[in-house]
Amino acid sequence: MNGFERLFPYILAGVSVGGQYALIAIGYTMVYGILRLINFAHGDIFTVAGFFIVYMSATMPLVVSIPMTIILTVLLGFAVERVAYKPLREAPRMSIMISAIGVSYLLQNLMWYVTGGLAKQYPVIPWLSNSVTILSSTTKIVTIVTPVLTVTLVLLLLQLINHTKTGMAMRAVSRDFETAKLMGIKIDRVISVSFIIGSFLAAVGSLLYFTNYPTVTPTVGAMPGLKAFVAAVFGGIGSIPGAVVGAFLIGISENLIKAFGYSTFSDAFTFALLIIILLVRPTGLFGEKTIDKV
Amino acid sequence: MPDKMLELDDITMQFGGVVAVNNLSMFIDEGEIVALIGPNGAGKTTAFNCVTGVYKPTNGQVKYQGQVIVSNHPAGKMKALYAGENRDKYPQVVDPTPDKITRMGIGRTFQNIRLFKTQTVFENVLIATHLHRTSNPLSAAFRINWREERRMRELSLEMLDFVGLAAMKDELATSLPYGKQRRLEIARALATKPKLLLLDEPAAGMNPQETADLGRFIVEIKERFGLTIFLIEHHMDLVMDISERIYVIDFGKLIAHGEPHEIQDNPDVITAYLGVEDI
Amino acid sequence: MKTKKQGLIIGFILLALLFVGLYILENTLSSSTMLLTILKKGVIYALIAVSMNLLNGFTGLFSLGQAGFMLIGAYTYAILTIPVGMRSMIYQYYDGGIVQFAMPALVGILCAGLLAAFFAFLVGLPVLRLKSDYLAIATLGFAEIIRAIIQYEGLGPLTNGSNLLRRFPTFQSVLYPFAAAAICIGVIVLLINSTYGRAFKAIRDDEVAAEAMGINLFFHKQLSFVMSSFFAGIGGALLAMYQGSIQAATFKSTMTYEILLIVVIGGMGSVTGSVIASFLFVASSEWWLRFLDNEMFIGSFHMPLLRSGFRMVVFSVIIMAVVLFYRRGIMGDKEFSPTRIRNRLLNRKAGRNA
Amino acid sequence: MKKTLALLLVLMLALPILALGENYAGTITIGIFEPASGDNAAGGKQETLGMYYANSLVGSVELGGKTYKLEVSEVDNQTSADKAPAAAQTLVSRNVNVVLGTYGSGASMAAAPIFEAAGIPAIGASCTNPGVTLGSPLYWRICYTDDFQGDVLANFAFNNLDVKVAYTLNMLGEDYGAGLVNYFTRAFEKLGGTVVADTFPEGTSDFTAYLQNAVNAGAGVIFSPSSTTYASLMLGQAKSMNLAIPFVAGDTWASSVILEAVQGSELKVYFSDFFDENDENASQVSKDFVTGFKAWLNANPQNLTNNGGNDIIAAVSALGYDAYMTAVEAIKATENGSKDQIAEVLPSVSYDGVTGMIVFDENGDAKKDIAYIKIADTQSLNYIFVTTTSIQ
Repeated sequence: MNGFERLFPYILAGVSVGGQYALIAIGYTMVYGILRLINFAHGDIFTVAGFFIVYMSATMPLVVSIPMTIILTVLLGFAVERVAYKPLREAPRMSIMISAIGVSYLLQNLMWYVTGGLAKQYPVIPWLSNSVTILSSTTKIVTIVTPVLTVTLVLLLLQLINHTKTGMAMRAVSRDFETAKLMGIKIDRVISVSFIIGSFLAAVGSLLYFTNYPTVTPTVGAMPGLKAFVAAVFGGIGSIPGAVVGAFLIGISENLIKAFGYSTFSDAFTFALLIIILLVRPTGLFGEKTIDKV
Repeated sequence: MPDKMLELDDITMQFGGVVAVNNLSMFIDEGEIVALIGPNGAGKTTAFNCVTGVYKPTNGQVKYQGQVIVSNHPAGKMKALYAGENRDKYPQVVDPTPDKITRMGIGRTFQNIRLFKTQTVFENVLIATHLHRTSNPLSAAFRINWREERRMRELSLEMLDFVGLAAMKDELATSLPYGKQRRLEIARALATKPKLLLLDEPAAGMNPQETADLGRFIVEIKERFGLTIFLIEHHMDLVMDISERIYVIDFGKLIAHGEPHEIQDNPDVITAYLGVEDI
Repeated sequence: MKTKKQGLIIGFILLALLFVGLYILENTLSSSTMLLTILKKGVIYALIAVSMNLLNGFTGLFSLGQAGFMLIGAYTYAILTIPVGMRSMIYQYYDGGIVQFAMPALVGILCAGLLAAFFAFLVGLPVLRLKSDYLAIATLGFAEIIRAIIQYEGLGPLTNGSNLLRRFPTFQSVLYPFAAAAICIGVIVLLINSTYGRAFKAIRDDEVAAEAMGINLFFHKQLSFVMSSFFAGIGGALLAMYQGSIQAATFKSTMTYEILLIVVIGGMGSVTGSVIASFLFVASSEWWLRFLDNEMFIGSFHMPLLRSGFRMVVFSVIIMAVVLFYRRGIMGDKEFSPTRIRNRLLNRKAGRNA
Repeated sequence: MKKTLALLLVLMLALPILALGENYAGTITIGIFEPASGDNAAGGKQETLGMYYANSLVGSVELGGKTYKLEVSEVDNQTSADKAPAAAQTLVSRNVNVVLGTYGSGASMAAAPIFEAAGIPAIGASCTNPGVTLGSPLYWRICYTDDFQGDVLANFAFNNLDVKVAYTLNMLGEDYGAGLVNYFTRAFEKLGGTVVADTFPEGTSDFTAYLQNAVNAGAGVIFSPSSTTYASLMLGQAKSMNLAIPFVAGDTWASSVILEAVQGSELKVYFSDFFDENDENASQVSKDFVTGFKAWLNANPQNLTNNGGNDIIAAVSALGYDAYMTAVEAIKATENGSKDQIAEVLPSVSYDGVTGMIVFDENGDAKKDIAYIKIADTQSLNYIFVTTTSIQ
């Protein structure tokens, strides 16, 4: 069989993983764009969303538990910001980042406690979980749905950011926090909104992710989280299209690496990529330069 | 003729489309006090930052005692964007980090005071003596350099004494009143043993009385350490009575240059200022 | 100056007393008690925390690579010191591995530090040009890369791949780790109080001003990074000795986070803070809170919540509380010294008399 | 503030000096050193259940006319090499007389030096890595080892499944998988087969790429000894790919997690096991164990959940039971059940257990030479017994 046919399944998997990374990456990039904070807890929020469904679907039908999950996840994201980040708004950047690490640590231990560290089986979501065959490689429908859904959501998000008052406020804040404040923009509100959107997308992401990989463990979100962050940096942190492009690139390339038999380094590669980007073009693909005033 | 202490040739600093400093050329002779004035946002501090290596000028060169310490010409994206003149005049690229410039003997203070917050008054000055060290990390750690250490401390005390802060040497630098913080910044700059001292709005936020004192003080340090002084200032009265020559820039361009009395009744200067604030 | 000398003397006396105390403790307590274990692990973590503090607390470089350099240290030590006779058993899948000599423990520890420092130097060249949180994520990434490389099957004959390294010389007496840590921390303190240490603090407080004072940012950052990693490497070696066996899989970013949290709890920029925090952290996570992990019956009443994992939940809640409400940590950036206490007491007296 | 804190610290560190010698006369404490959380918690809990069941049967022993209460003391080692030493130390500080465990060889090897230093004998139930007992005089083991298991599975794949190319996949950084793959590879290549090796990094959830590698390699079998957590992911994706290649794995896959993962699929999943609950020609001991244990599980919902929500008997439970009973046998042979005496008598202990006769060789390994090969039933939550193999 020819090269492409051989590689196609990997690319397919890569695209789907990329889509899921993208949904997480947007959360990172928006928060970073506004707060200049690497929200280390974002990956864990994504995992928690997974557990929400696992536990709720045990008692109620999916039609109920899926929207419930999304709502709860959004609330969680909102709460985390209010409790762990808002009090530190004036504090030095390092301590808010440490707080983020703390939250991640807490969430992971909490999930560990609740589940006893046991892997939980993700409920089978009808239709999404069905198999399809494209070009002689079989996969789940969700694999195809993910990139499509991702792109749609991103387009909607861009509409929101470019054509609504909130969106304008967001852009203003991410451009210049202080000035925006002086201009009477309600900073806290904007930040909350960005966390809400981020968590919402994380929830959707986890839905797609775990439909594909139906085992949830407390730490399963850590790696996708980090990779999504790398994607955000890659695309130019603060830029949403950038994050998406970066996510797809990373998703595909790490699968191709496996295809060529270097799977040992598929994670290492992602970080190597990050470091190279940071050195060669610290502002990423789409990010713009900033000059620190003296 | 003897080398100038400092020479700026066609210094142009352009951020994207914005030209902050435009073809600024000037010089300072040894032992002079020269002021660079201009309305807010005229590009004074930017000019300073080009000299001290904080910014890399888009075009032009800086000479210190006849030797080129900074030089650059439009490159990369700037090739297309560049709005200044003489783009091909300075082929060589010299782009030292600020610490190298300081090591050459150019000390500076900052417009928005930048003291080491968590350090005491004494430590702030002591840190500035670090660049003349001869010890390596190990000999320093194990106090094999105790003699040098002692000398550093003596020098720092001397400086504090001179600016009249010896009494409060163990207080936290940031706990000092505004005027004293400015003096501390100067003491800190002096501790780097500069030949040329750049003062960025030293009198900012001072009342006439303090300003007058500061004026005397600046002259005093010039005499005491045989310095050359290049200052940016807003307070006209201060500039007028201490500086020997004055350069005036507006929108990054040099609009006038001469001795204080010439500047005082230069129509361009007056219009430039009346537009912004009254003298 | 005078008081400083006195402080030094008192400090030495206290240190001596500490060692005597430990010696007595060790010979009176049954070896089975948890206390000695906690002391061992605690002091090792103290060293590692202080080394991280040198970087994050004193130089203001937010690096998350500590686990990586500990990993290098631990593996260097293990690989160099496993007795030749044991190798065929430990490198069971790589017929004995390629290293066929064994060094004395002390040399091993030193090499651990040096190799970690060397890698830090290489890593630092590119990474230290990055700003705060980019630096953090980049160093985190490097730690992960190092781990992946060490686990790489291709290096099996050297690193034993994913498998445990064990049977290398360890310490029995609690005195050894204390001595090692005391020396290392001592050196770090000396460095911090030297003119270079002042330069570090200057960089932390204000990079631009520091540069304007003629301090070469890159050189000093690199220096701090290499020093910190050197001691992290030694810490890793000691940790290996304490554990008796090591596996690359356990040196995850979580480990770095834990150390970072110790530093924060102790207070960024306080050596004594880090030391105290380390003992508290280790003691409470390994010992005092363990009961939370076991289901408990008081009479017939089944205590709610208590089950495996609860310990870590309580623990991380405590940490969050510190991070949020007690941000300066136990010591802030102050140090815990006998002279300070004496002065405080005197002041109090004065206050009363007045 | 700081002073008080320091004082507090000193006081708290000094606490246990008062709390010394907490081991009352008349009780013999058996330490259970197992994962209750983490990747291997499922298996660890099942193994622990076996021990608790055994304890519920034999709660005391008669030594020289005096009755000694048998107390179990459990600690969670999370099967991680860095948590294990501290956990082991906790058992030591509880002055246990003998230790049982653990699931996951890595933790055993990590803890061995600590038990050894304290002079406490340990009995491994299902830790199959040869390194556990090798060079550890105080560590015994009642199950067969990886070299045997790898050998058996290689033979099974090569002869019974008639496969010439095998694709091995194990987690990077996990020694159980690495070890078994290694022995499998050696044996399989000796038989004349070829092996394509691959590893996945920890935290992987997308296995499609690896499964695709297996397909492209033209492998006739996928040998993937990994924790059930990853296994279930792998099988799930294999299911959605309708993968035809059979899976072969080690004892860890003898778990209900795997059974659930393959329900309603076409997958063929073989694995070796220590014991088979539906073995007709099994000894009376094991028949009794099967009935008794099932009843005990069903009696207590908590136990049932710990067993994975059903009453299928995992082999590790049987091993846990045997480990406990072996310890009891040893204790019976002593005068007062002190750790030193137990260590002394253990080499000569022989016990006819659920998983077969247990007699230790000079390494401290039970002489076991039989493995049960099973296939997971894709229709009902059950194993189907395929064959028992053994290598002479």
